[in-house]
Amino acid sequence: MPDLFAQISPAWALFLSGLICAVVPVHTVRKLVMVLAPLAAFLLFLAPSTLGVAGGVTQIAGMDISTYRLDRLSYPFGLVFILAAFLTAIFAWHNKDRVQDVASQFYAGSALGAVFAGDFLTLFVFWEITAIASVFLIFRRGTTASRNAGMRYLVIQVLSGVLLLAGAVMLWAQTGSLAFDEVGLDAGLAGWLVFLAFGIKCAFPFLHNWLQDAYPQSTVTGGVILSAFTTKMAVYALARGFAGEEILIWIGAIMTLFPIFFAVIEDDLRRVLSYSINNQVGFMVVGVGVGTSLALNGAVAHAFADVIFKALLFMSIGAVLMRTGTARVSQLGGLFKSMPLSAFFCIIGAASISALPLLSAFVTKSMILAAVAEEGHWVIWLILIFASAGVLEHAGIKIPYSAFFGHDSGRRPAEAPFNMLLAMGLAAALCIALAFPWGGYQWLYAILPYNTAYNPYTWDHVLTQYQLLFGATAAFVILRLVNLAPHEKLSTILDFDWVYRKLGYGAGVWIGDMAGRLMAHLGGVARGAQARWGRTLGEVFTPGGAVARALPSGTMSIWTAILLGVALVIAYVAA
Amino acid sequence: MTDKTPRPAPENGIHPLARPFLWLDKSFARDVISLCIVLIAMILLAVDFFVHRHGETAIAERPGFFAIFGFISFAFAVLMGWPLRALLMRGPDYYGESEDSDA
Amino acid sequence: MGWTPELGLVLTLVLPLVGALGILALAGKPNLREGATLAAAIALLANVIPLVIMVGDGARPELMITEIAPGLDLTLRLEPLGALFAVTASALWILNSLFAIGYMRGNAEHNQTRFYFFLAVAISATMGVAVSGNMLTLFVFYEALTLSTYPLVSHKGDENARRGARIYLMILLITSLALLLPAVVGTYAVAGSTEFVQGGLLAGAGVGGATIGILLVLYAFGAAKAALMPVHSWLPNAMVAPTPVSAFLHAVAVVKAGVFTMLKVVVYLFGPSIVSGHPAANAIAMVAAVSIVLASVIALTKNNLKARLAFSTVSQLSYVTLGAMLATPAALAGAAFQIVMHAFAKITLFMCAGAFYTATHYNDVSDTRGFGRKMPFLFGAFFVAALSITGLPPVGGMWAKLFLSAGAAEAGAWWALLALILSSLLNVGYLIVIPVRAFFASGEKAAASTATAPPLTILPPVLTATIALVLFFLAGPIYDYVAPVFGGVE
Amino acid sequence: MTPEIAFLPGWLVQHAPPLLVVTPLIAGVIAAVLPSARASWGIVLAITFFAAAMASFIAMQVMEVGVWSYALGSWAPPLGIEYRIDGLNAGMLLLVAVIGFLCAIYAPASVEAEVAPENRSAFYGAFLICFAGLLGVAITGDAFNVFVFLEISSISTYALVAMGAGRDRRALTASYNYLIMGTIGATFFVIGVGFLYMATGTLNMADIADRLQGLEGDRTVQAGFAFIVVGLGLKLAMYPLHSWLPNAYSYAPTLVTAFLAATATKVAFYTLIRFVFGVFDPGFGFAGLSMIWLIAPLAAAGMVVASFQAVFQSDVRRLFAYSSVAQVGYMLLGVGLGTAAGMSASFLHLFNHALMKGTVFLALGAMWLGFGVTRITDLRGMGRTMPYTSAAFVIGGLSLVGVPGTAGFVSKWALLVACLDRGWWWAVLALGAASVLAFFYVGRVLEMMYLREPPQHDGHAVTRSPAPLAALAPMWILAAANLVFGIWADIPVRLANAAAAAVLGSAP
Repeated sequence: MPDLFAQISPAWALFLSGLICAVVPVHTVRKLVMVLAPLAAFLLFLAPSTLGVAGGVTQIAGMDISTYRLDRLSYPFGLVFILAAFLTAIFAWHNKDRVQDVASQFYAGSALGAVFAGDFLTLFVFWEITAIASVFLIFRRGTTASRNAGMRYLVIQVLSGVLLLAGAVMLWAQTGSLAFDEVGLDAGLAGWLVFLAFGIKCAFPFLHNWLQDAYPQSTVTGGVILSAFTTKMAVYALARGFAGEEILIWIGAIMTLFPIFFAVIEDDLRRVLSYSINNQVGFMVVGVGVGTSLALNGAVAHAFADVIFKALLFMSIGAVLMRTGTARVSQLGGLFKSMPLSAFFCIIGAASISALPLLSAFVTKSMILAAVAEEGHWVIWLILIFASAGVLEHAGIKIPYSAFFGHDSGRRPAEAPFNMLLAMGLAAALCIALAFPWGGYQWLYAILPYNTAYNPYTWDHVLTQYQLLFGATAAFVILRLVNLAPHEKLSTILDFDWVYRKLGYGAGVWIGDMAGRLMAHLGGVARGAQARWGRTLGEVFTPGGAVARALPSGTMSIWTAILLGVALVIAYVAA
Repeated sequence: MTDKTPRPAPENGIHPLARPFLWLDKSFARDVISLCIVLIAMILLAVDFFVHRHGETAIAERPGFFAIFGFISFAFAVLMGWPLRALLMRGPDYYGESEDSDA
Repeated sequence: MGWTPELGLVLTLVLPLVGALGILALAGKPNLREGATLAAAIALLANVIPLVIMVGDGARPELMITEIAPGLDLTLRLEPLGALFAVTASALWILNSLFAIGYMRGNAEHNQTRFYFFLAVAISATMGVAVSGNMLTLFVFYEALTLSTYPLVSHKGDENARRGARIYLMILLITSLALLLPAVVGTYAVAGSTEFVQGGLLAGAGVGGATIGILLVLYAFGAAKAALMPVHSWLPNAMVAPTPVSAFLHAVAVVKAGVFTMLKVVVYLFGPSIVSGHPAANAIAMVAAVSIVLASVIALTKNNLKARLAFSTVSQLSYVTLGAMLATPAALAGAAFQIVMHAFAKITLFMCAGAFYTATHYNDVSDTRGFGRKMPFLFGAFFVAALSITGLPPVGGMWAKLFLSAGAAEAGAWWALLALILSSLLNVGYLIVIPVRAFFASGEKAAASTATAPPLTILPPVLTATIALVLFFLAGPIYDYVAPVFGGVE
Repeated sequence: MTPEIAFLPGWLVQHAPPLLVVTPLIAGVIAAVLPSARASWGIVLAITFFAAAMASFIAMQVMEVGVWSYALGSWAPPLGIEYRIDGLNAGMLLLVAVIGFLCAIYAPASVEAEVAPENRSAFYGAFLICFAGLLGVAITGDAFNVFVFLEISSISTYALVAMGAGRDRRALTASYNYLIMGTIGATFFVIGVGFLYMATGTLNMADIADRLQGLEGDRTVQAGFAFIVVGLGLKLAMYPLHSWLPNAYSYAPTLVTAFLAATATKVAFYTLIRFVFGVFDPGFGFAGLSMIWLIAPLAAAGMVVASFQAVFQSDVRRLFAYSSVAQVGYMLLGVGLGTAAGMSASFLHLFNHALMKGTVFLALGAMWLGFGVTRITDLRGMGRTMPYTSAAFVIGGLSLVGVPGTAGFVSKWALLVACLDRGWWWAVLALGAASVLAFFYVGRVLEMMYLREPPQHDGHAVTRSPAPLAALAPMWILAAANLVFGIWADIPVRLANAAAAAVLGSAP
């Protein structure tokens, strides 16, 4: 029996629950299924007694397919995705929207499936399903903005998918294998295509805007779900295919850096969180780029922690959004009075992401920093330290402060419903547990891909972390006091997406317009030419025309004579 | 779509659990907290000059590096907001997609 | 006399004709008349299925109908590609007939007997194309298909329909007379027959490169039913036809006959070994790639739903041409997949458009806003089909795109990959956006509308969409079925 | 030789060849003087039937046994006149006789509507004499005899065309023009024959052929060749010597148009082949060069230009007259190839063209009878008002375009193959262009018939008015032949191959 279950990918549990949700109209049943499905997935996940499973192996159309590869790299990602599915199911218990239920189950299932994919075909299939399923979490917001953002999101996600497909088939043509293993940029164009595909989902600089564009437009529960899967799936894929690629270090460093500046002035808290995803994923990308065991461990561990604390932050802001109808800094403030528990959990999440000692990011991010320093990338290291201070600014302080404290907006919404609080509470507990110095972080380290002896809780590490955080917080306090911090206001902040939303769109419209005019002109010219030709042909061939006129017999006789002449000449020449 | 619309909380909207913390709203309390934070930061900075700690990079071993670098980084990030705002901030309806209307 | 494979071959041609006669005979009694259509359709499928199974087991039933003149014979022979086409077309005839009944009655169209009659005749010709054993036979049925669909295209009978139908007929007949016929004759002249031979007739005859090139170009543009640009313009013009005709012509019969011809020609007349990498084939493949992208861009600008679908078809058909011209094993498999997958997806789209029109009498993409909530099944089916066209999992169209991409990679044709990538994005932009707007936007027309589509116009697209989904999981068997044709993919 | 057919009386079998010609000739004279047109028609019907039967019998004989030589008046050739039937002219005889019979069935319907009552008996007489002349041209083995029969048929044709004046006075000028041109043609031909006689001293064609061996460089022979080719070119409406044809076809009585279109030019064409390949040796340098530099280019030009002209016509019979000129181009192209395949294709097209043009002109005739159709616009809604006639017309039209499944496709196929065999891509191009143009001119007519509403008459759409059975029957026999020979082309292909074998010594 266990052997049988050991072959079944946990993703199927979620797909099954998605199908059940699609047909069951009863809310409670659906929710129960959604909560139980991750548990079932977890049981399946535990079924293999050893790692290194290659299950669901089959051959379709001459291709070797392996849908369930459980090794030390996919293990932590699989686990945290199951966890995230569980938390989000609880968080979304109150949500009566069947479409979102189905979408979230398929989304989580396909993300899980992608992580367990042993070959590129399986990866591609799930890669695309994540896009198709998740976009409904955006559409269901029901606004024009969300619909348009969703379409842009879908186009970009599909682009990622087809680039992956193109790269995969090129690799297939080159190597004869579809197995998803180390790719590397040395594989030429194929490698770059796959890299680009991962990079889009990973939100590399200039490819990142779908994230800030779409996530803030998603539904309340959708935002939470979206934050958990897509980017981390991409990190996994990068770690699998491009570990140790030098260029990733720089890409990651830039990713940690630039979102900070945008997050400072951004008004929409969910967009701030989106930038924060960018920034956190940057750390992981650096870790993957460095590629040492410690760095990869750090990247994986940070991804693990990030899923949870980012979900926690999205949950708390989602609760605010649900209760107040807005997530805008300029319209919020002082909510702790009516939503103290949400505020509390938000602070836990904020402190976690800021890597406060005893909270999860502290034990994970430090691994990446240590690995970077170990490899001597001191500029990168400085950037990451700077980014850590930046994280504190936008995620650690701005989020809880501006929503729950700060200037009192006078809003007194009710506290979040119980299921949301429960989900937040569980996530907060996990944030603490993962960094618990006596058994917590050790457990986390044990499930990482490599065995390394790393201890985050050295006294000087704790001290320097406090120095950094308090130094930064002091800057916050002082800038507030002297009123030098810019205030957020209801606005649109331009980012790289301006290039396609404004410039590209405008250029498209212009080109379309010009092409339309050109075609109209050419059509006119063609019609004119056609008419002229028609007239000419008519003049020549119609009954009254030059050629077709009934010739007088005399003319005909001349023709006869001419032909006779020709025939005679030919005969003469031939002889 | 089925996310509920805001509804008023009971008792003037103050949550019972928040009652013990309402002092946080007082500006005096905020000033005290602010001062405490600055004080702690300075103490932590001071500590650095008295202990010898191990650093990951050469620059990290300089006394006070983390506190000062943290302060400067944070201040830089925030202050950069001014030019960025001037450069990139547009009206809320810049892209012509108003967020809350459904058309 | 029992059923034999040879009889089965004849029946594939005859059953639709018998149906056509039945339709004529029952002209005055609509219910019985439609009964005749359905009975013929079901009988045809029942006749095709055992043949398809036999072919899967390696049989190649063959029958010479007549020898027009020595060396010029009309021969039927079923092989995997034809079997695949035949079973697709005959299965879709049933569903399309159901839809046609709902549509024609829902819109109270005139001259319904003529309509069903010629539809049945066209099916017979389509089946003929599928089971042709040599290029001459295929050409005969190809022309028969052109002529028998002309009354369908001009069905409405007004000035506009006449104009569209005239262009339809003109382009199809002119190209086939001026290009395809010389190509067929040329094949006969250089190879001494037009037999479809495993591995390629011309490859076996050792024909020189330049001749191959000329013939390839003649075939590629002569089979204008494949709608390769610039001989595609008949297709948008044929949109004047009633929607069941569009659904049938643009998903199954006419266009598929064109690309099927292309595929057969490459596989059995030329032989993949001499097409793959041939400069002329590459040039045609590039034209196909340009068609794929350009037609999609044009589709993006069309607001009329059927016009948009028509250009989408032009784009999608070029996938098959592209695959055929790349002629690597994977590319050919992709082309074969595309014939089937596109058939189910595109017929769904057209039937949805027709059902929408029947219910609301709206024609434009912009009119669909908000109707998704009123007609969830309709636009749900539309969405699934759009996914398939785009080539996204978990719908069948993905396999076509996958194998075509693999074929392009095998051939080292990066530009083909680029075209496929761009096409996917454009598909999202012009196709998937429609159900998205229908479901998630609100429109005044939808708000004011109380229209409902007849159940018979909704059921068929839902069924075809479901089949498109199911086909995703049948990729393995389908691949194994056609793999012997081109030697399989390592 | 002694044919061995038991069921026919011995004398009939023995003297079949001369009887085939003489009977209609004599009957023609009788028919012309009979007071009752009906009786004349009875004679015509009987005689054409008899001729058709005899021709079938002769054709079967020739296919079975081989060349059938009949010495007229028992004077042995080469001194006496020899009737000589081989693979080449057996088919021609059959064609002419059968078409003649079919036209005879249709005759009264046409004659009563188009020919003045006092002329009717004369008309039937002329018809029979013309018929006899055509058969005579086809059957005789004597060069001068060919001229005689050619003129017999031509002169009666001029009369027949002129009788169209009952319908349209322009028939008279058309006939006059035809007369002039036809006479020039005949004169050229007889001059050519004279040159040959000078060079060889004999008029028996087989004999001339024998004696011409070694005379390739003889200027007299060359001049004879040139005169014969041009003279016959005029008769068979070789482009650009075709201009007598459109008017003659458009203004003649409908019956005459159908009959001439299906037979007269074909017979002239046969004669050309007979002389170019049977009398002269295609191996002669000047003959071969003329094929390539004169006949083939003119054929191609005719195909395209005449098709263009057809597209732009407004008179429907004129349209198909130009189409005939174009189709003659097809046949000449096959000859111009100079190969057995080309020759066979050429003959195949000759048969098939007779079938399709016969159908088309008979249908047009019926339409004229029903609705007075002359212009294309008059055909509006004909698909509804004369459904059966229109359907037959469609078959003929599609055959003309060369749609597969019709006879026209088979011959076009053969022609294309023959061109490709020689590597004449330009000819393939011209054929393609001509086919496309054929599609246009036929399509124009079909569209008018099926996609336009019937004309209004006093506010009502005109009602259905089916053609008489006498018109429908021959029309449908020919239409059916178009279909049958499109699918089972065995018989025409064998005849065509036999013809090719007869003149070139080898079948393709």
